[in-house]
Amino acid sequence: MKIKKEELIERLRELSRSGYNYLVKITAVDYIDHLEVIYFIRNMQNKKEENVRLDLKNGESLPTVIEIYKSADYYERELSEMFGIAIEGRDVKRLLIEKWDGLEAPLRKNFQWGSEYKSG
Amino acid sequence: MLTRINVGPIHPSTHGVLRLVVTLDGDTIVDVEPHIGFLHRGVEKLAENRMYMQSESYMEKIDYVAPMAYSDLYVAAVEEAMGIHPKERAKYVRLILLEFQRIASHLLWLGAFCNDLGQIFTMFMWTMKDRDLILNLLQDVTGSRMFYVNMRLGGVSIDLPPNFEEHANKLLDYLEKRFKDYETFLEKNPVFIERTKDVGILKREDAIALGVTGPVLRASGVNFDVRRDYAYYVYEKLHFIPQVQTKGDSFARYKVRMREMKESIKLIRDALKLMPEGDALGMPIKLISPPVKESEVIVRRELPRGEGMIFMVTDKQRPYRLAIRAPSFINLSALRYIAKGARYADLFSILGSLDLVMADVDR
Amino acid sequence: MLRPIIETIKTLGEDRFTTTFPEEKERQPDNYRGLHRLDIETCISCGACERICPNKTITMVDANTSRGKRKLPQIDLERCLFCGLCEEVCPTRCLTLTKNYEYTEFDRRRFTRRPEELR
Amino acid sequence: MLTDSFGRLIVEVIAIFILIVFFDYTFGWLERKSIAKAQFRHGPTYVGKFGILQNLADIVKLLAKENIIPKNADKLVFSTVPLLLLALFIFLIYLLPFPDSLGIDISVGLLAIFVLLSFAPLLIFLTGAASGNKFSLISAQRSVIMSLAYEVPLILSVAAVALYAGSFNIADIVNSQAKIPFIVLMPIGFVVFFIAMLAELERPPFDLREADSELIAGWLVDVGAPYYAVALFVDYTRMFLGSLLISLLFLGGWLGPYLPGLIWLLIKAFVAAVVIVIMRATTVRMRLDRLMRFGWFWLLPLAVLNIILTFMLFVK
Repeated sequence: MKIKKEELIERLRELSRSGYNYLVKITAVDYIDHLEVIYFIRNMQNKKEENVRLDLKNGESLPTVIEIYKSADYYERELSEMFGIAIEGRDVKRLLIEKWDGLEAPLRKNFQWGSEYKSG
Repeated sequence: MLTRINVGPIHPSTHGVLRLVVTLDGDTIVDVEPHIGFLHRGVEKLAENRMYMQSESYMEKIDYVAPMAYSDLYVAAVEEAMGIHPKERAKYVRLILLEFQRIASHLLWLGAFCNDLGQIFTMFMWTMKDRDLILNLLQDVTGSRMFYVNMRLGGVSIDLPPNFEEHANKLLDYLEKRFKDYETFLEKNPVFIERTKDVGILKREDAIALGVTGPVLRASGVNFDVRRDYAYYVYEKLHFIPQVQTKGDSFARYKVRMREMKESIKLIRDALKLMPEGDALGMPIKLISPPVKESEVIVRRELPRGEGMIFMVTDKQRPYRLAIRAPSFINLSALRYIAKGARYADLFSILGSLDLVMADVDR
Repeated sequence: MLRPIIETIKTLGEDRFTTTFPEEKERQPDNYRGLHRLDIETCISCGACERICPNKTITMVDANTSRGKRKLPQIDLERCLFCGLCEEVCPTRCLTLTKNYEYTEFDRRRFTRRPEELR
Repeated sequence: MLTDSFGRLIVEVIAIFILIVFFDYTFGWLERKSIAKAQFRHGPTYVGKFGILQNLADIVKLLAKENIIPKNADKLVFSTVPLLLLALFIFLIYLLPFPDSLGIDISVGLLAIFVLLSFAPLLIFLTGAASGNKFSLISAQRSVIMSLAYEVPLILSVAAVALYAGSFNIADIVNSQAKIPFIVLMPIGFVVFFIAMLAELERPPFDLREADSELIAGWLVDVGAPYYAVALFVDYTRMFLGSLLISLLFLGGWLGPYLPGLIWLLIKAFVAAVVIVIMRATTVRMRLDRLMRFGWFWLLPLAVLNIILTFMLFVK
């Protein structure tokens, strides 16, 4: 389901109360003009899944959901490192690599890398 | 007084390159902070720059203990994107090979786990021998010992050799006998019981909240297995029972994996009986891949370490975005909560029982 | 405590499983993927192997053959993953992977194998 | 007269030292080979026949390396204590009686040995604490805490032996086993002594000081290669001492038919050592707090029970 950024916390809290208590993954897709953030959540009782999607403008920040899903910790850190999305409401440390040699957000489409690594 | 110890990145029981900053109060752990990223290779980005079938061998290197499981996950995602359904026999062939891969992976874990508990490589060498026999069998099928690259769209690259069934049954009989020996060797050892029972307890609610997967989740009493709940291939035709323990300690995690290996033996036996004759070969590799039908795919597979998921946004010849949910990654994030309050020596019992592959964590 | 010790003593009587490597070698199946072999005569210089290689292992270089100067694949073994895609994509089956898997060099540059060396 | 006894002393010192080196070397090879066999491996193969010279090659390699003393280490303590430890164990072996009146036969040998033996954890503590590494420090602490758990049962189980023999002289103890070795007479005492000895020898399941998977190498984590060679020598000498004590106190020492006494003693010592090696190949490591609990709740009552039984059954 597609929601707005402001509704995120509210909707996720609602869902987690109604049984969607397991966070499978948080990921994002870079569509160059905007980012889409997707929360995959699952109901552990009846094994139903729900995707919560929201669009982010470039440079916009994302509220943390760590109070609802404890497992969001690493995913949010990964998101902020890989896509350069700032996370509101918590202190986000670098997860994988302390410094990318001036290059930020490696999974963004504008990430520059040597042409010799491209193939095919 | 608190002491901070830096464990790793080069340490005998961090299984690769994991750095833990451990804060100790006497012998009790106050906090564990994992520092990861030493093995980061950016597989997701690499896949964005390669054609669909080129990335398969990269996917295998995500989890070098069970490579075939990952290549199957990736190829299944590509198949779904292109609307290709695997052939009937290919489903059986894949299932058999994947279950063999699962046994091999769990065997390596068992040996490494005993090492973490302080054994001098005895169990490790025993399980390595058994794993080697499985790898020899897989080598006969695929042509390589570790990185198989044998999944193709709609099937496998090489069909099972004619004498495969006989070899496999012989190997399974041998493995069944060995598992009994291992159970006596470990469970009759009071020191092993002492080191694993009531160590690193992860309760059911915490397990769900922390999002752990696979054997770790099942050891905490959550009856969830992708092989049953999102049945793929022919798992629903075979009598498959997910192994669940309720205690949630290191011993329960050991027990789940031990039982899973036995369950896999049963699965392979059933599959070998039911396997239809015919053709299991998939499409050969071409310079141009078939047209993509779906714009977004979500594929789940039960990898040996837990639930693996691929979310792929497709483009014409290559993925636009490939997101991999790595089971070790999320299991590692639970370490901090499990290890709190444990003894320093138990940190490695817990770490070992989570079955981490650092390449899988860092991707 | 006694049962595990008996298990250990039982294994003392069993055969060794490891091999003393340089003297005895592992058996390999026919479809083993080892070092590359190029049949220069049948190669049609199509460059499919270069394009399919996920790791830029293969580059087409000029080589002198009996039929004059042609573009033939050169292999950088430092980058090779032995995935076997080049073998599968080769239209004339001239680039194959052999059973030989031993390659050690004292000089890194020697890992780049010219087409003439791929035998 | 004086020169005569002095000359004999020199010969004895050299003979026993050769014995120590012989045992250490053969045992080192035997341990590697037998553990390899238990793990489907070959073990050392290339240097010498069946790899018998592999250990020599290793020693040469270790001694040829640079000796590094870490910056944070207390240099004096760090560089002398391992040697002191070696000297202690060699000296302890000199205190043991050997057949054919080799070795020093003092009347309170048993007491002297166990008093001096309890210095070893302290010396290990000193090395560990002096190296300025946190892993070593933890190991050093463990060393002292561990000794609380096993020293008391160890001495109590030995006390039962002394009680039965009516002497602290080890030669007398051996001679009083002429009919039946003590392992048959007091099996409980033997089990307690064997387990406590495993802890003393730093052998699994009690190798907490050198815990490989937790503390990397414990108190040896920062020592340079030559000192590591010394530590290995200490380890095997300690092993020799332990297996000698087991065979002298419980297996009847040098008493045995047909073969000369020294050969019997060595055979028994090797048997005890191989049993310890099989234990090593089998079990996983114990935890410190569990070891304390085990020592005080199981070993100590058993040792006391053993003394009471010995007193009731045998001592007139």
